[in-house]
Amino acid sequence: MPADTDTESQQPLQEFLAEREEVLRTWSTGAEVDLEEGIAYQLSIPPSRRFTRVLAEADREQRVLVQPRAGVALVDEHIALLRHLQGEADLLPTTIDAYTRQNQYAEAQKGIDRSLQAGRSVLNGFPAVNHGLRQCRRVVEAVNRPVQVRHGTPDARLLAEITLAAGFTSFEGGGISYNIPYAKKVPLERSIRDWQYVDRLVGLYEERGVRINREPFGPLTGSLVPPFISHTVGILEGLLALEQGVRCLTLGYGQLGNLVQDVAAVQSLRELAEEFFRLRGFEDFQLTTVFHQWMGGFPEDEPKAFAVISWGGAVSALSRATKVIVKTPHEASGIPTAEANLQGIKATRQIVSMLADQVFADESRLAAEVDLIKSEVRHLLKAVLDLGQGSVAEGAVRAFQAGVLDVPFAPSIHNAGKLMPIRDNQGAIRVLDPARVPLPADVADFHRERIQERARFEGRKPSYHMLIDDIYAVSKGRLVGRPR
Amino acid sequence: MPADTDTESQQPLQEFLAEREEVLRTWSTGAEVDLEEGIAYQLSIPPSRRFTRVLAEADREQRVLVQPRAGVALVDEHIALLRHLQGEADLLPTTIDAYTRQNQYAEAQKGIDRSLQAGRSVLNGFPAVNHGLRQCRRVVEAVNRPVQVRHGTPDARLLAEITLAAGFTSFEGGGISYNIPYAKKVPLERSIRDWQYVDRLVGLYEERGVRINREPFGPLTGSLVPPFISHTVGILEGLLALEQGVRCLTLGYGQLGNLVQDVAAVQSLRELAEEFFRLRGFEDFQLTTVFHQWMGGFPEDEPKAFAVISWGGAVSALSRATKVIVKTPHEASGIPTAEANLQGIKATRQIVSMLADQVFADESRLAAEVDLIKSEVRHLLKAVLDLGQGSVAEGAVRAFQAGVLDVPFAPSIHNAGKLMPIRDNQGAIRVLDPARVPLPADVADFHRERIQERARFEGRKPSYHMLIDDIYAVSKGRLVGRPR
Amino acid sequence: MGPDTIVLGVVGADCHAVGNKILERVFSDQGFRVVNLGVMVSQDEFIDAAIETNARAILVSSLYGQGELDCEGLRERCLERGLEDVILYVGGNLVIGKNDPALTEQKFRQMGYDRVFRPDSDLAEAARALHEDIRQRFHALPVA
Amino acid sequence: MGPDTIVLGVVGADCHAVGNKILERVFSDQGFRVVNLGVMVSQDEFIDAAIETNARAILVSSLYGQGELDCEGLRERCLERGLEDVILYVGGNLVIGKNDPALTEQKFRQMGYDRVFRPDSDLAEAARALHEDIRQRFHALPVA
Ligand code: B12
Ligand code: B12
Repeated sequence: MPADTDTESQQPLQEFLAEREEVLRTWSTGAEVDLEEGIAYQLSIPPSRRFTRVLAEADREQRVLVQPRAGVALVDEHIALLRHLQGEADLLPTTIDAYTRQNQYAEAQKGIDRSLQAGRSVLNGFPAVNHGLRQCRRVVEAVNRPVQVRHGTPDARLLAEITLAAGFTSFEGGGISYNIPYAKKVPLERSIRDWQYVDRLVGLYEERGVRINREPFGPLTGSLVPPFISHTVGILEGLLALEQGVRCLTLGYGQLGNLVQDVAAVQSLRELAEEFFRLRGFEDFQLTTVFHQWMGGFPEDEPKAFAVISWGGAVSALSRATKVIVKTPHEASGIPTAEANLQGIKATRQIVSMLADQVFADESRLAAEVDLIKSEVRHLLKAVLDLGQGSVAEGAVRAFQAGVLDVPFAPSIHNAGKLMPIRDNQGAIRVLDPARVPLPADVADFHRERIQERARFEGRKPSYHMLIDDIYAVSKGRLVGRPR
Repeated sequence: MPADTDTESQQPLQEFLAEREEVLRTWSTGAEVDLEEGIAYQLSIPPSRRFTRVLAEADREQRVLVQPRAGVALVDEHIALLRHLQGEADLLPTTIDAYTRQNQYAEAQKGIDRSLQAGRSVLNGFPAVNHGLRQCRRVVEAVNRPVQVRHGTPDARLLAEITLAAGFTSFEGGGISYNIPYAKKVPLERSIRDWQYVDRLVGLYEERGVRINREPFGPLTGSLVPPFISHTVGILEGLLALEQGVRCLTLGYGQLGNLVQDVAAVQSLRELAEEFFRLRGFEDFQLTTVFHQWMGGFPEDEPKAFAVISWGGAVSALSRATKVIVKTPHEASGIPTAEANLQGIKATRQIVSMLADQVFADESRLAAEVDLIKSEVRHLLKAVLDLGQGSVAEGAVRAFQAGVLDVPFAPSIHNAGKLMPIRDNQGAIRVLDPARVPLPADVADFHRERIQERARFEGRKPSYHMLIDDIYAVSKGRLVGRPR
Repeated sequence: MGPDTIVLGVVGADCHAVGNKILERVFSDQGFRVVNLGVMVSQDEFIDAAIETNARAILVSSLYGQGELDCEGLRERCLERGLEDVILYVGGNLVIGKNDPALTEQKFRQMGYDRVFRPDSDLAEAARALHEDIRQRFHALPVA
Repeated sequence: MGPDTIVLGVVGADCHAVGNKILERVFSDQGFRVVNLGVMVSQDEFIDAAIETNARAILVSSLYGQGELDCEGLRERCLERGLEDVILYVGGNLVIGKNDPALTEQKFRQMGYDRVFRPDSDLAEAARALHEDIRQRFHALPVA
């Protein structure tokens, strides 16, 4: 238990409880929540439906768990959807709609009503707050797998209160990863604070013997984010969560497409997180990793989408992530039907289990890439923590202000958006211009040289055009966006 | 030009021409064939429709070409099928039906008639001999890609006469690979001789400036065949073809499922072939490789089949084979529809081009596996060539008689069927019992140890049960057939 | 006469920023003055910006599936606020799920959008169409 | 009374040998005397072997799609040659293409096959069914 950081970073309990009262009043369904009752309910959930247990087992057995995304507007339809998926999935999601993510519960209510009229979901997820605790419990009880809340909510306090009391055993997100890629104007101080609340709540459950899994959102914008950026953000969010008492963390990474870089990213993510958590005085935590199949634009053609999905599955297996988040053959077009969702899971399941006995390791290029990512992240994290003068939260806020942390293609006005990633000639993501992100000089040179190598090969200068070509590449059947 | 082997192994031209007269009389359509007219026709085919050109280009650019299998009973339907595929395929096939493969042209005729009645193909391929030269030419002319004859015919003399004169620019098969896995009682002397005829015919075209590509069938039974067996057979068939004047060869390998073994196999196949061709005095040849996506039992579920297909595509790209032969989502069920066939091609195309910029190389485990296969094949080929006392054909025949060459699961009574392959703990194919196949003692030990490692892991003895489990594994979602 | 001004943005609670950044780039390159409001833009923000900048067209993106809810009524609101002629384009993954593009187009046409674009639309073509639509609506001389 | 004899083989010009080798193994393990004719077996070869060995059943495999052509008429030919009671099983990828298994089953039932098996059939169950069919047809005592 890290003595100093802990007390400093945690709000006094009384203040927290006072804030709780307010949070629960922000929408009518907040009234249903009773912490004691929630804890008692959580304690009654069998291990087979607890995230933390299923993750621990898979981690021990070096198995890759398969998890889809899924959420529709109405409760019965949502239950039917999850039931359709649970035969082939190891872990289940409840993906929240975009109004709820912005705390626009009145809009969400319109979406529910319209969905009832239309006889189909007009929302892009499950509005858990509007449905409230009892309805959420119906979801959790209707299935035989652990269920996680997956969303993209800068202020997820009420959502967490309701869904944790309702029996969800994992909660995705974080103060950075659910702001910068998901919001426009929300100040980072604000979202980090609101997520400290969520983590504190999880910590309270933890203290009472209820372990809730927390999963910072690794892929960020899913659009050419270099591993050293997403790793740094993930480790910061891990530290922020640990400070509030969270003990079960799954750090994430979104596939970029180059085999060596992807495997190196998963391996280094885990090792770096261990390193920094211990460095900051945390010893007692349960750490696992999640690999997201390609998060950028997909090909519209379904067989082609299957190829992208399967390759993601293959690399998740070769890299020994603890779980893989699955895309579907409908990805480029729209929210998948239950059937399309199941198809994505099946393809993934096949390749993940076919490759269960192979690891991709002990390779010299892999080791070099692992070392590269490690030195980048160490350098960057040190800069961020220095900015915070001991406070992780402060460091994160100031780092974004200063452009020291910079996420490509993020919508947030609090993100500099100056760092320029480009694929190298083998498809690994490098940075042409790190802007104000501090990279050791030799590392920055290495990145530029790799991109120059590609530029020479293609006979053109590295530029924004190259970047745009990279953005479209996968959906057009390539990884590297070669000139057409 | 290898002075001694050449003259010895070739039939005097007059004899060959006399034999031709007979061959052409074995079915009425033989009468349409005129060698001079065929050569003239071939010379009129533009480079874009010549196998040898498209292969050479891809080889130079290190691109993986995508080729399906396809064939139906009737000409117009077959043309429609190929046209449906040509947009996404680089090379086209004409897969021949199983009666024609056994020279049962009368049966094939019944199949054509029944197909006409039924309004759908009741044959599993295109009966090229029955349709004859003019109809075959319609096929070749209807498409804008090179077309290859793909079959499984122990005596393919008439088929070759008709299809080569008709303008096909590549011909699959060989005296061993189209006998042992495809026939029951045909003596090996017989099939090797009949294939010397085919290669001699190709050599005559070659002499006249018409380069025809020849492709020994690499995967053999497609069922757990260790690379050293299929490589040895492929190189023997390559030598047999070179002796008859063939100059453009594509050697093949069927994916086994372990990434390292598969990449090592493709790399070593090419290097070993170069080595032995030169060793036997051939300098002037065009050599490329073909990678077959998983040739064993497939999962019935289509998304799962897509995963197997995509993984095959991925490994073909990482191993830099010159072309990949594509399976379809219908594989476990039956001959694919045109649509299902196209889907397999599209998935393959996506992954092959997505990974076009990555190679899997320079890895220590890979180098070790390459060395292993090389030492196995050198040892085995030496034994075979010694048995032949200078004659490749004799060597091959005697090797099968003696069990020195032994193909697992082959239907031929001329194959010993005693060698017992089993997957190791990482899914690579090893041999538990090489039977009479000569392996260096340390290599045989290595194989056994790898299987023992798996046996310990699974807590059971290596046995026929393990082998059966391996046979079913991929169709049940695994690579290694773990106990259930 | 300078370049025509257009207003660009992603409507509703939608945060998808990648396409928006590319659209800004392409339409600028194609000779428009682009006022990019970024993501999460309300109908009134679009209209305010169009009025302020005297824009010829509003280009609405919606990727996240709830476009059906967010895009409804924009044409009426424009009329209410005195934007009689403004051209409305909309594009992206406009509805929930994989749908028949023709039906989606029809649905958004009925809402008053002049053109409806699929995610894989050719942007250079879209820009050409916009130049042409602006010419016809704003610059065309009455035929004698 | 020793084990019942059955004849096994792959009909026609079909060379698929893997399933055949496994079937031999499994049916032997399950207590049959298996006469395995291997691949590429003609109808008459099946019947000759059944007569010679006094077999209770003929198990026909067809994988390569031309089973429809090869399997037709076997029942009639058995009757012609005096095999009145012999049980006929057939299994594999029986027709060309991916088809409705129910239709395929019906088609082969009509040809006179007692049971029709899909490629992923459970072989232990098939063996149990065969024991039972043999018992009923050959060993069952007339019910009093
Ligand atoms: C990357 C991505 C994300 C990233 C976005 C990061 C960011 N801030 O930008 C993250 C991970 C954060 C994300 C989040 C979500 N996403 Co998202 N995302 C994608 C993905 C994979 C790629 C989008 C992309 O960047 N494409 C590349 C750009 C260049 O293309 P584009 O966005 O389509 O834009 C082009 C065209 O649409 C067109 N266009 C667009 N507008 C207009 C307008 C005009 C006038 C014209 C001419 C053209 C035009 O031109 C653009 C440039 O070429 C797509 C699926 C796909 N396409 O493969 C899903 C997708 C858009 N997301 C989807 C959803 C639902 C969400 C979430 C709600 C989460 C969820 N439930 O799964 C949240 C959104 C929360 C919110 N508040 O908005 C769905 C939308 C479903 C639907 N319509 O039915 C999609 C289709 C995936 C799916 N099949 O489920 N997502
Ligand atoms: C390996 C293979 C080959 C190998 C065979 C090597 C050898 N000599 O054995 C090679 C490459 C040589 C080959 C060749 C061909 N093949 Co092939 N082959 C396969 C493949 C991939 C696997 C077969 C296999 O071994 N499975 C594993 C074993 C254990 O399963 P099984 O064979 O299905 O047998 C089990 C069951 O069917 C069942 N069963 C079978 N019979 C019976 C009988 C009874 C009574 C019972 C209870 C059960 C039962 O039990 C068996 C044991 O579990 C299948 C597709 C698939 N299944 O994925 C295609 C497949 C069978 N082949 C096919 C074809 C068409 C051919 C070719 C004609 C080439 C072509 N046109 O593509 C040639 C055949 C030439 C000829 N003369 O026969 C088609 C048949 C199509 C159809 N029915 O519509 C298939 C389905 C592929 C496809 N979808 O196109 N093939």
